Amino acid sequence: MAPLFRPGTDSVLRALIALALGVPAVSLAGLLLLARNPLGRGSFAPHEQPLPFDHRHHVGDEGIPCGYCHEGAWRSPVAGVPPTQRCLGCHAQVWNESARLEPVRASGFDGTPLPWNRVHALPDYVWFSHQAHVNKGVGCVTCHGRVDTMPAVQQVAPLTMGWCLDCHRDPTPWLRPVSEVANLTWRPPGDPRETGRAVQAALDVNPRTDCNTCHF
Amino acid sequence: MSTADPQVPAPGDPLAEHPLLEGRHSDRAYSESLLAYVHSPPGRTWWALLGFGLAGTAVLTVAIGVTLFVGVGMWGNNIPVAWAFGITNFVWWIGIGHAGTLISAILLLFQEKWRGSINRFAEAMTLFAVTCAGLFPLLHLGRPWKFYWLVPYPSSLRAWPQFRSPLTWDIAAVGTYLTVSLLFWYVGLVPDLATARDTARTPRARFWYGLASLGWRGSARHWRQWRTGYLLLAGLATPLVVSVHTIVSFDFAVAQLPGWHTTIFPPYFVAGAVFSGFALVLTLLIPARKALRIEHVVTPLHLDNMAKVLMATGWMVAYGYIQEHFFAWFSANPFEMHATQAEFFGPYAPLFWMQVFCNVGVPQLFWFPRLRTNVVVLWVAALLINVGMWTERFLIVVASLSMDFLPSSWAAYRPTWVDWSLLGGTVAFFGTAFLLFLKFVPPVSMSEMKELQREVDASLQFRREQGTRPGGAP
Amino acid sequence: MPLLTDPARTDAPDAPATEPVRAWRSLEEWHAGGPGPEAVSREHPPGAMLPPEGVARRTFLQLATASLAAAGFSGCFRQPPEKILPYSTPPEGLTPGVPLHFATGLEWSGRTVGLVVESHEGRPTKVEGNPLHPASLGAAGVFEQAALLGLYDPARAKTARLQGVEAAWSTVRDALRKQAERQDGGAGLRFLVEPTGSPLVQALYARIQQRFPYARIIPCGVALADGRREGTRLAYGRVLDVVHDVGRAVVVAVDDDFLATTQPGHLRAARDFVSARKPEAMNRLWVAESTLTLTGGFADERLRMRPSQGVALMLALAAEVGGGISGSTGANAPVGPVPGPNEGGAGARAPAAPSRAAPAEGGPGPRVTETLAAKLAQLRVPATALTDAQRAWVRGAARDLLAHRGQGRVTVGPRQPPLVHELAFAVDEALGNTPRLLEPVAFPDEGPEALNLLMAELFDGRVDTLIITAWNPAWTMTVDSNFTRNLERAPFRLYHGLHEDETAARCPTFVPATHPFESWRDGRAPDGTASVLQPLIAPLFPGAVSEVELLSVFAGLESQSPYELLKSLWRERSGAPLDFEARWETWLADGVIPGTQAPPARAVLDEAAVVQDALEVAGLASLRIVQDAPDLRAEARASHLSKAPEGLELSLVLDSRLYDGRFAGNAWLQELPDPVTKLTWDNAALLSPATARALSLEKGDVARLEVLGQAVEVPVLVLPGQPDDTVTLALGHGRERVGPVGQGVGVNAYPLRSRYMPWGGGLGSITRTGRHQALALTQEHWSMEGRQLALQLAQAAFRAKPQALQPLQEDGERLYPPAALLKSDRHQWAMAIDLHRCTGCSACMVACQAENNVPVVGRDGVLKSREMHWLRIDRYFLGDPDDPGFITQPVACVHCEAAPCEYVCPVNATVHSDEGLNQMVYNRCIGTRYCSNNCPYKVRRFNYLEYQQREPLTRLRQNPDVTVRSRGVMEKCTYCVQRIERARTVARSAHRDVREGEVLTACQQACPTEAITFGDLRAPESRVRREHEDPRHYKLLNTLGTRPRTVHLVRLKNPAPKGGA
Amino acid sequence: MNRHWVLGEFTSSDALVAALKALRAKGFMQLDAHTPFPVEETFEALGLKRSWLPPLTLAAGLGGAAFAYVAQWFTNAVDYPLDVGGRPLHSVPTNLPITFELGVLSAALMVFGALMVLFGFPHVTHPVFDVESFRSASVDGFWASVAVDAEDAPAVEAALRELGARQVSVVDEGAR
Repeated sequence: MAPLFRPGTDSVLRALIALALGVPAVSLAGLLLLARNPLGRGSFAPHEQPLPFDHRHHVGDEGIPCGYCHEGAWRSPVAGVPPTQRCLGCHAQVWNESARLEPVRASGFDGTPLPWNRVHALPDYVWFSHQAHVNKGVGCVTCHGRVDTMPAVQQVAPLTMGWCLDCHRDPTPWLRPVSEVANLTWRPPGDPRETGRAVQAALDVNPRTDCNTCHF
Repeated sequence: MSTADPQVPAPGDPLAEHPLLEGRHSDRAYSESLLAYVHSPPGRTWWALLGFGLAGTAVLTVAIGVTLFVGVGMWGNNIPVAWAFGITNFVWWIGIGHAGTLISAILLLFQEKWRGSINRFAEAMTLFAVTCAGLFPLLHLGRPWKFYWLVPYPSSLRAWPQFRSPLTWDIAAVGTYLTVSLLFWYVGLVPDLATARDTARTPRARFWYGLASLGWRGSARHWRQWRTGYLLLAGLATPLVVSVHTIVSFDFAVAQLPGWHTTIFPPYFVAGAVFSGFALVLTLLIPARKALRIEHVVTPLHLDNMAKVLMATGWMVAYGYIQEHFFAWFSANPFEMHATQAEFFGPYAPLFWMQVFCNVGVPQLFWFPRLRTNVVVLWVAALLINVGMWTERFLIVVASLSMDFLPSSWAAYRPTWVDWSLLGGTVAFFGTAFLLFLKFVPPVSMSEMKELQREVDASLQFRREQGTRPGGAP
Repeated sequence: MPLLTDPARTDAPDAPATEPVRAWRSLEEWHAGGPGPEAVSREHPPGAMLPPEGVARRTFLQLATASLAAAGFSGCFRQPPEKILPYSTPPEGLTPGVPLHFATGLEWSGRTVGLVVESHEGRPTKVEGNPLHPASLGAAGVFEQAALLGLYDPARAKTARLQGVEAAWSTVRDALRKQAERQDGGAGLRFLVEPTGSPLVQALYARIQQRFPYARIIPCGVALADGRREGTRLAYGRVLDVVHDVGRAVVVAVDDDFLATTQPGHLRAARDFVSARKPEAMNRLWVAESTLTLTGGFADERLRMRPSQGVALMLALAAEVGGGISGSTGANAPVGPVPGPNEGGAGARAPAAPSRAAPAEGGPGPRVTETLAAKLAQLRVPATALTDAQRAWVRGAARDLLAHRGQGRVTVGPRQPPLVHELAFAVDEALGNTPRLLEPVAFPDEGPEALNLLMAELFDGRVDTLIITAWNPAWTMTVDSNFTRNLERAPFRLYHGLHEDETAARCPTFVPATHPFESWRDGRAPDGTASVLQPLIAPLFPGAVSEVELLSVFAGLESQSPYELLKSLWRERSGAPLDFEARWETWLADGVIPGTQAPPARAVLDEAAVVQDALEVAGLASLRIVQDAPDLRAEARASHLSKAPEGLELSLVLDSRLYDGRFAGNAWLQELPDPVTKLTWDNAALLSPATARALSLEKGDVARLEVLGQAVEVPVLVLPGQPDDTVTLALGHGRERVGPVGQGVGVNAYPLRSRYMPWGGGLGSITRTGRHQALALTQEHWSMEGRQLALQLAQAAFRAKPQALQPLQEDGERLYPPAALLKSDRHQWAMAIDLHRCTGCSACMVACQAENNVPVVGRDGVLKSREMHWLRIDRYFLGDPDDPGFITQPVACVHCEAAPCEYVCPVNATVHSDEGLNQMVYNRCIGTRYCSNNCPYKVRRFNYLEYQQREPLTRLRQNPDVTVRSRGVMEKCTYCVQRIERARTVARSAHRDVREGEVLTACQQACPTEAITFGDLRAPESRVRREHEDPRHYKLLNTLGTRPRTVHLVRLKNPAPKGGA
Repeated sequence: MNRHWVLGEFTSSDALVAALKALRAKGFMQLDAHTPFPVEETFEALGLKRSWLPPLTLAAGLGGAAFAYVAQWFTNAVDYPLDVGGRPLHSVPTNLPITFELGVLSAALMVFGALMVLFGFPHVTHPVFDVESFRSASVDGFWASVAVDAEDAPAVEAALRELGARQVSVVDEGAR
């Protein structure tokens, strides 16, 4: 008589069972990993901007300090993007003919804002204050990376809640004297923790990990 | 094999008036009679019922869609009554599930022979009921697509669930309950699927039952492991079934709301669960045994026993009611006392008295043996009890919430069409699943029937020898 | 610092001030379809405009079909691409992300309340009181705060019309210029305006009158039917303003709800009154009122009276007081009519002949007192006019007034006829409680009679040009004035309004008005103090024109911008000092122009007239109430027009939320529960339980009210404390052209209003229609069920046994280790709510709504009891259901230290902070709603549906510091944690700690009576700590062991000693 | 040399048991029985040893429970301690329900998994299914099977026949 099942059916069945168990497990693991790496986070991806503004040139070569354009960081929750007039402050004299700067001049004259693309975007339910961090010895470079080496700015930090918590739970390795906050190349002399502790004591830095610190 | 006529009972036979099995049947007879429905094409009524079921299920899907896409605001819930139909249905369905596990697991441990004829029904019921129940906790969330936050997984938020909350316990309890019930049911089913395979009339049937039975060949080695495993599962399911409704009751008992905050809840909920479960088993079994022509294995004895269980658990529930309200008064806590008073005379009083009638009054019928085996009475009573138990849960959830501590925030609750559709829809879905079960799965465990027959034969044999021995029983 | 200048023009004088205009270019361009929504949605801290999870949610909707879980994951990794739009030229003094505060103000019914408005990158987001302004003292009422929503109302009128065809403002202006070039001296030119205190507008009127001697400027508005105004004329010979100084030892209010939001200056009145009501030394409030009001709830001795009984009551009071004064002079020999047998105290204490007066200390010279008192003492009230209870109340009040000569005040509501006011002044004068009278602040100061004249002129076609700047006269005019029909007879009629409302529909020429926050103006507080009202933002709709601009065309001053006009006006007013610019800046910054209070009016009571009038009325066989009559001589004429109400009596009132209907399009106010009835979105005919029983009407039954052939059908609400046989109905509802929000909500009561009965009178009939309508009440249950929730004690009782509250103050036993919170070195935030100071005015509710982006749920939402107010005001009735007292109790999250909501949340979405805050983390919440179930205070609110409005315009208003909650998320009071964190950031960046008073919660800030206190419980000096230790404090539901951080302080009452004097 | 199964069907369990005993006596070791329902006697007849399931299950149960408890303690008390309603960070009672449930769950999964492994399931292609008449094994046939090398098959057949098998057939594993 004809056998009930062709030989090899067992192997097929077992393979199917293995898949049924394996696929969900693997895909879940995949998602967890994705959430943790730049691919999912969209960091390390240079952002196109309406005009080719190059931090390498302005910060690196010209040595313009962060605070010159992003002064808000010291006295406001938002660091802010400089108003067009500030660009024109220099570019009225230098490169005032350049075609690349046409949008800037246009904006300067008819008062329309330049539509920059946001690079570091936190969700709207997160309250982040530059003021609070900058004045407590957290350097720009700590979160924004070596902007002076970036042709187009890209996000280097994951900006995940876990990442925030790491520092809020133990800030010492990341602290620096307020004077060095805007210094992109500053390195702590010796053990970063030592410096950190000193700064922490001096500035009375004690970050909180309560939800309301960032969410309300 | 004994050839004597078992219809002539030996004196002192406990199975005398209602035999466990009616008539003496050969093993093959059992296989054929119990598989007859599975192997023959379904009748008109089956299709008609299935039609109804599917229609209802369609309504269910619509209601679910609305809930998910427009929002849980499509339900009637409000503040203060933030839980209503959703949780009521959840508790009700979960409770119903309990009968299955109780019958199959606990009665197995107690070596109650009569379980064999009904445990498969009951377990199937458990599965479908728990599935329906599982729907509601998900749907009632404000943001169901975030349900996975209830599970501890290493997220980039570094945030974890909060394990002091009974809701996290629920997830574990219901999940476990569903899984274990499924395994228990399937393990018990495999040998019978093999029988179905081997008696199948079409190659297609043979193929699918072949797959489902995983290659069961009745080997003694397997039987031995199978039996141990089955017992182990029963052993696990028994405390599980108690724990599940206990935990469900914690949802309420842990909160400090008057009408929720009471220690009687765990036992009272478990009893209530079994109560409603048996009621539903009866509701389904009574028509099913006729339709499937399996009265020879599901005998008046089974009905009689179940009626007794109903009465017993009914009394436990009654005790729960008394306790609840007695302590409300005894505590002299103004809030508790007001809650009780509101239940007796408040806006929901009619429901309360109806519940008392269904859950405490109706079971008293079963003091009379005649009524215990009268299928009509039994069936109607079971229906009433189902309704009564749903009402009980509704009152616990809604009535308590609608009047709590600050009178300023008291408000009534009105269900919307979505609420009703979800309730009706799950019932329809349950019915559909049950119809499919009847059609495709051996409704009664054949291997157990055969085993049981063998034991019955043996005991009769033994008794007859005693009876014939001189100086034996007069 | 330099502030906004005229938004419409960039050629305004001082250059830096023009910046905000440019700043707002982006928005205007956005209106023109330029790059906009981003411009407003970014450029400030995150958490502003997009809903939290908004993205995740939409992604979810797309992917849900595929799989829920997948959708859950997606959306949370990447943020959607966003734009940053920096200023082209930064406005001076503005740092993006740091809000600015501008002093301005708001005027209605001729009085101005000084305000401070918070502005984020040029968007006004929150209205607060101006501590320097006498009418505000830092508080802001519901109308002032909700006006902000009106600014961003998408239903606002956008374009002008000229004779029915859409036209630019410039076109209309040219047409008006032609009008202005008329040579007839303005014979046919009429202005229908609202009385205003604005010196600038008044100057423009004067200028117009100069140019057109025959033109007339006629006042219009519901509030004109003001008995007090006429009263002053009768009593003092000319119209005067009366300042509500109720901060007295004894206050007798006759039908005067001086705490009501509808009364100009109520903020100051509330503060004055409550300040004079210290728990240790309390004043006493006597209220006789024709419906249950906030003032009545506050009363120590409350009396129900029908509106028409005001006269009788006041006559009796006058007689009593008069008798008391002259009686105390030890005279004998009663003169005048002998009191009837069944006349109560009025006759009991016989009046004395004029004789030497006992010099009442603090009072005026003996002459007035003595003779006046004697004359008053002769007054008589027919026995039938008052019940025994009412007579008793009168005797008591009189006794109290006499006992506190010079420290009392008798005040009467504007809805009472002039005579009552007249008598009240007399009584006050007699007692030496000199009323505070000012030369009128508002202009025009004519009464409604001017309108009657205008109607006649219109009818005869003598008006060719009618310029309407008053709010919606077609809606507010009495039916019998036939305004709408007469209006048609004016060939050129222009309406200048904020909306295309009922009047605009009847005016072919229409000019959209700017919102007060969009235009330059000035105004005067009730006490005359002037302030400059500066705009916060350029007109959102470029077509809008300010009243000043419009009038300046007729004044021939259109060459100057309102800003210039205003500045030059004040330059000359201030005598053009050298340092004017500096002063100007200070005035703008302070919001007050010092030294501009109106001087007290030199006015002498015309005793003879008063007594004459009084005797005339008292002499009449039966009392007839004549309202809105220029003088009593008109009574005879009036009397047969309005029959003396026997049987049911109708009483029309201004709505506590919609005023005369101008706020009907304001969702905040529509959903704000009436402080007394807790009714939202609707108006209802209020009946006393007895009357309702008699008419067999129940809550929600629709009844048909008929007066003089006019009828309205309105649902009934049974209100304990309502006088019997009196039907109270609020005006302002049922608007027909008001935009989506208020369209057809409620019932229009204006048809029942007539010239001679502006506030009602005899009610023709009330019949049941058999229909039923559900009423959107936020509080269905009115009794405390004997629970100790909102506590009120008699002062004496409390004094006798202050420790009586002990059991309500201690925390229950606890199995868990004691929370170490209070021992920690962190701030420990806490709140105290003093029921003794809470009037229930609901300003805190609106403040909370504005500050925290709290959505409205609409009428259906309230009917499903899903309202979202974080802060609610519970209202319980005490005592006899027919004549109860009531108490208001603000309840928000009390931030329990052992919070029941927290341990039931499965996802840690609500947990405790180290500073004692019960934190609600929206973005973590999955919406199980278990927390709400377990919250004994039921203060948690759930977003059952997507309640947040997402139109760009409404988004502009939202507070960028507070997350906008999406569907499916729980929310509740956060103690304004965003303000705490702002303050902390500033303080910590300056390397110091947050100081006492640096953090004010929105509700605390808005409260006119400072009933709400917030601060650090650990700071030894903090006020909140003092209140937490006050013997009057108690913890709501403390037996549950929740350890609330918000405590309530019991309200004390000071009832008059029972029995003899 | 591939192995053969000699299958013999008996009409009753008693007959089967007897046959098995006999066969064992004859020294056939690789015996098995196939019955429609568990027949205790066959177990002894085949001399089956105690099952390993119970200890396995116990271990799994305890393991699951332990994991559950540790997970709760770690997440709520160690990794992100939060003040939740002033309750203790680590409280035993609140952790018990989940501990218990996960214990049961893992035990149950272990039982099922172990059964599948012990049975070698799914195994739908077992040679015995080639015998058409073997279908009765799940209905009312009581079968004995002897696994032997090819050359011994005839002997076994004979043995079964004389023990009263209703029918006997031989399956060759390598047949397919």
